[in-house]
Amino acid sequence: MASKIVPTQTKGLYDCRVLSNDEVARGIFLMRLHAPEIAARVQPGQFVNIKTQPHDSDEIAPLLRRPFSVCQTDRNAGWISILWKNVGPGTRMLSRHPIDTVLNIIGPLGKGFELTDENAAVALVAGGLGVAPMPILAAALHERRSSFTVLLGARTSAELWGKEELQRFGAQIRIATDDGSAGHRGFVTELLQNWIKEHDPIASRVYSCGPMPMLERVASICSAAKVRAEVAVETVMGCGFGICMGCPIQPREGVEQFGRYYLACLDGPVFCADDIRYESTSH
Amino acid sequence: MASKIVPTQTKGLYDCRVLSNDEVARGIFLMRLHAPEIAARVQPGQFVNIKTQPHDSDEIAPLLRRPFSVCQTDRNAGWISILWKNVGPGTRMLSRHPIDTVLNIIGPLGKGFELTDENAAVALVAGGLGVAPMPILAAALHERRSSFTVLLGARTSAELWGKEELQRFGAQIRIATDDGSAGHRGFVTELLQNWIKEHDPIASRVYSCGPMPMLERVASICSAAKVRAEVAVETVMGCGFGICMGCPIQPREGVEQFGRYYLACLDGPVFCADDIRYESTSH
Amino acid sequence: MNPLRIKIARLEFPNPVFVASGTFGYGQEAADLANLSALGALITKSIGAQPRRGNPHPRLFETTAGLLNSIGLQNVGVQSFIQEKLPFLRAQRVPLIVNVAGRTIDEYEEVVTALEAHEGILGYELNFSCPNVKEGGLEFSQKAEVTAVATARIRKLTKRLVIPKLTPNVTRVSEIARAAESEGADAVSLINTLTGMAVDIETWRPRINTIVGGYSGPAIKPVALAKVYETAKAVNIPVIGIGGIRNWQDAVEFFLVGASAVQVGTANFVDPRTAEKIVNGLQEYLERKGLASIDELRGGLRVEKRG
Amino acid sequence: MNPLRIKIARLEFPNPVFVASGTFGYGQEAADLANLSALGALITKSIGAQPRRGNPHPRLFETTAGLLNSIGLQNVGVQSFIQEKLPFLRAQRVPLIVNVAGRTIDEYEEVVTALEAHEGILGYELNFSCPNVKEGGLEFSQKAEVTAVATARIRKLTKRLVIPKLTPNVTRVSEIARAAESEGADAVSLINTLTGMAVDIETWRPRINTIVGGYSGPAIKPVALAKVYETAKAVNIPVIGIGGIRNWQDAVEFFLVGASAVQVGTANFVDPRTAEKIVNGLQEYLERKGLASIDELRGGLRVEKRG
Ligand SMILES: Cc1cc2nc3c(=O)[nH]c(=O)nc-3n(C[C@H](O)[C@H](O)[C@H](O)COP(=O)(O)OP(=O)(O)OC[C@H]3O[C@@H](n4cnc5c(N)ncnc54)[C@H](O)[C@@H]3O)c2cc1C
Ligand SMILES: Cc1cc2nc3c(=O)[nH]c(=O)nc-3n(C[C@H](O)[C@H](O)[C@H](O)COP(=O)(O)OP(=O)(O)OC[C@H]3O[C@@H](n4cnc5c(N)ncnc54)[C@H](O)[C@@H]3O)c2cc1C
Ligand SMILES: Cc1cc2nc3c(=O)[nH]c(=O)nc-3n(C[C@H](O)[C@H](O)[C@H](O)COP(=O)(O)O)c2cc1C
Ligand SMILES: Cc1cc2nc3c(=O)[nH]c(=O)nc-3n(C[C@H](O)[C@H](O)[C@H](O)COP(=O)(O)O)c2cc1C
Ligand code: FES
Ligand code: FES
Repeated sequence: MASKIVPTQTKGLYDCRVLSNDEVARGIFLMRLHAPEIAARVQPGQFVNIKTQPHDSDEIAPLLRRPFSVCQTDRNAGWISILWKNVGPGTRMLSRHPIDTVLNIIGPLGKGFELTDENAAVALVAGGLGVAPMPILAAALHERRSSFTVLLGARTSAELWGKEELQRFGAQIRIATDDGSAGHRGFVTELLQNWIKEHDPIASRVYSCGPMPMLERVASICSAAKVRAEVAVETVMGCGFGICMGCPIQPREGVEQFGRYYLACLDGPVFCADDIRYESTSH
Repeated sequence: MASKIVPTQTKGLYDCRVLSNDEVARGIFLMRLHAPEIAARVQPGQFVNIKTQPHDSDEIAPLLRRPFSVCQTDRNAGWISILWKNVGPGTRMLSRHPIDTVLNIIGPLGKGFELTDENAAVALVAGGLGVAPMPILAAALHERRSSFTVLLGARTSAELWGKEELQRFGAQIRIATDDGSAGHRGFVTELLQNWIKEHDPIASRVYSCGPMPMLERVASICSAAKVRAEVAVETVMGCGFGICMGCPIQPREGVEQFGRYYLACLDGPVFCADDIRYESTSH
Repeated sequence: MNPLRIKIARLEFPNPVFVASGTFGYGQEAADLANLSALGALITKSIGAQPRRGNPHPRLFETTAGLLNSIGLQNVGVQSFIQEKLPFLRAQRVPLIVNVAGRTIDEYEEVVTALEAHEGILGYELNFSCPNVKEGGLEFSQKAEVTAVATARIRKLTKRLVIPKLTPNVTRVSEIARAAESEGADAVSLINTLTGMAVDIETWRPRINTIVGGYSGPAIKPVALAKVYETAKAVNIPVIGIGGIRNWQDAVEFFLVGASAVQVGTANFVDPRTAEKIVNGLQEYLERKGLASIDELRGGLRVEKRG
Repeated sequence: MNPLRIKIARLEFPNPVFVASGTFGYGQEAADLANLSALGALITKSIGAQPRRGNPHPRLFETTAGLLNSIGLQNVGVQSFIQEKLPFLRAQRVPLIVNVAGRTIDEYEEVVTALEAHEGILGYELNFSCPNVKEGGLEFSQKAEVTAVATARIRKLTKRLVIPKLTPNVTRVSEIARAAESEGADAVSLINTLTGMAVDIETWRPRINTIVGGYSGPAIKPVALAKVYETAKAVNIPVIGIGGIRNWQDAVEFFLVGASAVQVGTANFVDPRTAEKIVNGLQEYLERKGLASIDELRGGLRVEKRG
């Protein structure tokens, strides 16, 4: 079935103060932002689009905003956090910002994960920075009292983040690293295969975020096992809210989608795993 | 007579560490740079062309270098200083740099003041940031044991800098401010007129730097009084060393200049006051 | 009296700051971020006769101070536009101009004819940067004759504003503009995107799927200003200036070289409130300069030689 | 074997990184900042038949990631070039190409004829962006016929390299390039500057004295790449790519779209060692990619559709 569009009538444009911006794993930073309106409304899997220059800066580059999954939200304290890594000009700009820098943010954006009420067995599968949306998702699952397992993949233990954070929500954690420096030596998708063996497909649900090749693997494993899976994709975005049409995602053959592309920022970033094609989408 | 071109065979391109960058008057900053090769060779009135981004930065804007008069030089300690004011992107960039930032600098550039050996009466006339080249000039005059007077003009006392610095070289200082908050209320050129009355024109010499309209006034006062004067002009520059031809200065009618423009960066920035035309040269 | 009010032909616009086609969707997507009623006009994403899915990924690449795009005119088609998008737009208090795209002149006619039956549309901006199948993919407005014929045929169909939107990828854009003017265009808008490209030096692939694409953003502003200046001197109809406008200062430059109105494009992606901010900035600028209206700014460039 | 060696016609160049006309003076000014012998070739500031004083101030204005200029072909004239500049250049170990400017084809001929009598010049780059007095100021290379005639007449005068330098301000630069090729050009170089402008919104004056001027720098790179790509596909002579090149990565993009050599322009003002740095960067890149020579890079763009 095709993912449906959630009306985005609740998004807004806000100037948000940086509350903290700390390296939480090697090269990986957690930035907390004062954004009460977003914190109150954001759903797991939604993202924010950040102007990486300070709001009062007249620096032109980077020209466009940069999208980041909401990692954590604290409705009462009115903050959200994003987990980011320095890969280019936009994220390098983020690394410049001391506490109290004010950033202009649009959010919450996009369609998040569909949470099950059924007390199904749930696995969260994250590769690399794909762990970013997992804490807010884990918190939501925890609220609904559903127990769940998190499968965390990283290149090496030094680049691993989220274990403690996720355990706070009663998650069982299984870890895989490419170099075996923590947990299973190998791919997180191998952990997924084992996890699926342990559970009844009909009563199981998988949520995943990470690099496209990993998501593709998750999709094929799950569809083979007839397990319902949702994936959060990352693609280049021009606007983040549907006016540039710059973020196409190919529907899988046969998926009824009125012969058009999905737009990652409106129809996604979360899709049913077997609705989309997994071409590389980073520019 | 036409100013002659001094061969610039001694210029170089250097990475220089910022030793200090302090506000020395309201909105006016003095930046000291470790640049032993330049310090050893720079002549009064010469300038340096600075890439305002840190040498290892990949920020594109500002695209071009920005030229600054050398204000002070310490051959032994191997540093030079520039006096600067925030007027746009390039100078705003300078304000970002903490101590130990490394800047790429080309210098020394251009043709400086011609110092007199004759023990003539000398007046240095500076308007606003035109005081920048005066300390290095005063030091040179001091070495030659010539006594001299400095006429300092500023909008207001808060924006006045150089008094103590120049007195160290035995300069007599006279001050003029637009608002009368220090010294004479009015233009520095009025001080010049008085000074000229007190001296024998043939045995007098004037060196001036400041905004074009002020230099124009200095030129007409001096030529009327038959006093030899040199002025340091500030014009927009593309390269600073003669390859872009972007810094034309009009010769005054009648000045033999092979029917071409002067180039401020090669033939100047110091010119004989009556060799050039004083059209506004800031872009 | 509103100093920002302008007229194109007999029609009044509350202010001269429009949002450019393809950079504001169909209005709805930005409605809760920007105040639509603050816009001088909203110009829709190009509409064709049939829905088009557009080009595959990657469609965008950010360059130095610019943006390359190859959306491929993805659009819902004129019928679903009328059913799904027009009602919302009509309900807004914003002057509406529909941008029309086609691969043949017939397609432009088909779209305009369909839209003529419906209220709430002030005019049509004709996207003459589309590849013309009859001319081997040459953009419609790369040839004066084609521009003239296409303009004339649309002119016959409607009393609404007809505004050919011109490509900058020509030797003399003013000649193209004159051809449009001679066939009854009410105004011309320019520039559409410059042809540009970028390459990934690791994969050796083009950065966007169509190899070359449309170049927009601050980097193209100097080119846009020169084209608008050239055109405003050559025609007697209003020229709508487009290209790299991010703030009111940019807009003032376009008015000074002869633009009657401006459009904000790429900047909407960064801040969908850009147009509204420009309107406020223009108001203050006029006051500070003691100008009674935007007309006193238009073409005010001082070109007397100096020095 | 030097992997960066390239050939244009029968002539060898030590590497494919040249410095562009008007951005490196006559070599002497930069000689103590940059290592001239590291350049693939040095192309002089445009030389005319007579000395020209050029345009009054202001000649330069920095825009967002770009530069507007209106130098006005200030130059010493061919005779003083021969007497004052050529001896120094000849003494350097750098391949020398003289860029020739004219207001009429006769002037190009006059300059080339004068230079033919002197050693140490590998070829002539013909600045066909000069306003052609016979064509009402249209740039020579804005018309294919004019480009063909001018190229043919210069070709008759010399066995040295004849390299027409083309303006980007045209509808189809590849057609102009073909016209040059058909009349015996050994190569074409492009792009010269785009036409651009900027306005001071306080004084209402143009930012440069000629109102519109030449736009260069990083901002024009995507346009330059698209023009070089279009041209390299259309002609069989080498294409020398120019436009916004600041580093070796930029240069690699130009080679991948089909350039046989590149020229560094505006970047020289910021760092006169740019060309030398690019040469080193290219060497390392070839090694890292396991490529034996720059030829294996040229035109390597991978255009097969994906997704
Ligand atoms: C919905 C969504 C959620 C995201 N969530 C996060 C997050 O929580 N944490 C995080 O660190 N990043 C996240 N990203 C990716 C993030 O937006 C990019 O890392 C960022 O835009 C890079 O910008 P840059 O200027 O630093 O690097 P660029 O110069 O733009 O790119 C540098 C490198 O990163 C690649 N890249 C650029 N943009 C993307 C992208 N959108 N997706 C994948 N690769 C890209 C480029 O191909 C290039 O190789 C998300 C992207 C999307 C669309
Ligand atoms: C030989 C020489 C010596 C100089 N010495 C000094 C110095 O010692 N201290 C100092 O503060 N400045 C000096 N200047 C001026 C300095 O180069 C400019 O202030 C600087 O380039 C401005 O760059 P920006 O990017 O900050 O401002 P821009 O955005 O480039 O300009 C901001 C404003 O300053 C004006 N401006 C820009 N460049 C110049 C210029 N070259 N001359 C006058 N006005 C200009 C512009 O018209 C604009 O109004 C010197 C200039 C020259 C040519
Ligand atoms: C992503 C994108 C999509 C565009 N789509 C259209 C379009 O559908 N029709 C059209 O006439 N112009 C389209 N344009 C061109 C813009 O309307 C505008 O003419 C151009 O971008 C220059 O303005 P700018 O520099 O302010 O963006 C598009 C531009 C961009 C960046
Ligand atoms: C200040 C300046 C002067 C120039 N003078 C000439 C010239 O005399 N002859 C010429 O053919 N091109 C001239 N050019 C164009 C450059 O050679 C080059 O084609 C153009 O600047 C694009 O390259 P770039 O972006 O690397 O600067 C000049 C460019 C600049 C910026
Ligand atoms: S990012 Fe603009 S439409 Fe999706
Ligand atoms: S600044 Fe380039 S020649 Fe003077």
